[in-house]
Amino acid sequence: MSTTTETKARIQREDFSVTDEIEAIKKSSKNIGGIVIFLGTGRELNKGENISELNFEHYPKMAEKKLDEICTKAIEDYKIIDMSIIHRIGPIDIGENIVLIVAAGEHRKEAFEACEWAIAELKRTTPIWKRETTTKGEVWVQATP
Amino acid sequence: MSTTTETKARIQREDFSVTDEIEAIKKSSKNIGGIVIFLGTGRELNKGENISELNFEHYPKMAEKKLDEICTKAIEDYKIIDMSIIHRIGPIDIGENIVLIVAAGEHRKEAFEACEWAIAELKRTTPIWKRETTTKGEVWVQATP
Amino acid sequence: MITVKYFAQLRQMAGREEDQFDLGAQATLDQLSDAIGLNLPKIGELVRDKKIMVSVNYDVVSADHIIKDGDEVALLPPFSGGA
Amino acid sequence: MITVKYFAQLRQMAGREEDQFDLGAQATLDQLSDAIGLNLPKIGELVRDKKIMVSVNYDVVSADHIIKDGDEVALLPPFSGGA
Repeated sequence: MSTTTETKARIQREDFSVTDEIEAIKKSSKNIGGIVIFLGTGRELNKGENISELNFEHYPKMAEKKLDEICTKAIEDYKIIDMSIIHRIGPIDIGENIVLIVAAGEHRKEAFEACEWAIAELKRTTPIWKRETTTKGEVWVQATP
Repeated sequence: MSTTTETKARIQREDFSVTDEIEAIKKSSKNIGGIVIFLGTGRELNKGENISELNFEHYPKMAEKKLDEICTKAIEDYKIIDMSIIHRIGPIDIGENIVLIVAAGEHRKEAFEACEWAIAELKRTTPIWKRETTTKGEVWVQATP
Repeated sequence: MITVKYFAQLRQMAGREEDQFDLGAQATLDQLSDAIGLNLPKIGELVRDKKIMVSVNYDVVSADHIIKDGDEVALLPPFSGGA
Repeated sequence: MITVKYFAQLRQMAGREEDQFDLGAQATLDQLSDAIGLNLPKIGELVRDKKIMVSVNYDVVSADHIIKDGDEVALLPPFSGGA
């Protein structure tokens, strides 16, 4: 679990502050004009089933490596100034924060594109798994696009 | 200047807390799964000119009305759960927050679309004007897409 | 009375925030731009030539809009909000 | 030795987090799936039939990848992170 300020991507059990993450990324440049943020939160319903709790697990080292790669590639490919990603693991209640992606660009267009690409890429490449507790018991969730 | 909890759109001089605005919108539904946020901040450079300060003014009542209309239309047209918008006026330093749009949906796709549409619509329809102070003096900024 | 509000560059050009005009029960935008032009010829011209947007009671209107007594008109330079 | 890690559903199926196998200096993925299948036939089958992704040293590999002594292999069910 890496929490140094140098690392742009983190996996952690505890909640995060969106404001703190924005202020941290603002420090990387005075030329940031548009910041686009994706925040994924725990929904109460999935395919009609009532969810009481979510639980995430990850493959240590590989998950952090993939998130770091997403940040690096987003900055290169979309010409944004900076990106940071946090994904929580462990038990998560309904309404709580799960994942945060912050894309900071000079202008908004590239920040929107980079942020939307990053969350799709995270779902595709990052070894993190979700277990939902519903009235029917615990189920491992199949990937959703 | 409206700051009641009922109003989804606000124009205000003081800064805002992104975290507080997210928590406020989360209260509208337990079925929010994807929140997309646009945060516009003051850049140091514009077309090669060094900016020392920004200053925004608005047309009271009409600006609030247009922001409210954007929230209502975003919810209807993009099938998102909720949207809130805050725009600051008065003097704003480099790096400070200017505008915040929070789009909350069941899933991320509609939240991205609604958020990107809303900031473009704000620029197109909302009577707010920016004055930049550069080394050459004060200039009213022409609209940028 | 019709209230006309000036914003941003136009407020600076006008040197004031608003004017009031008595144009009877109804008036066209051309009649209003003529009235504005008496004291502020450059702004009158901008309105007449459709170089700036005009709102009536907080909505942007088209050139053929009829203004009524008591309306609030605003002359709106190009917007530049949103960062 | 090759370390094989099981995650999520596969960890539950295996009843443990990892196994170790001695397959010499090099081995194919088919050889590894055979070795896994001796004790965990269902998981061995999933790997052989390419039903799940396999990573070697933290990168996903294709079916023709050659595993080396000391590698860390992981069997990865479909990901479901990202909310």
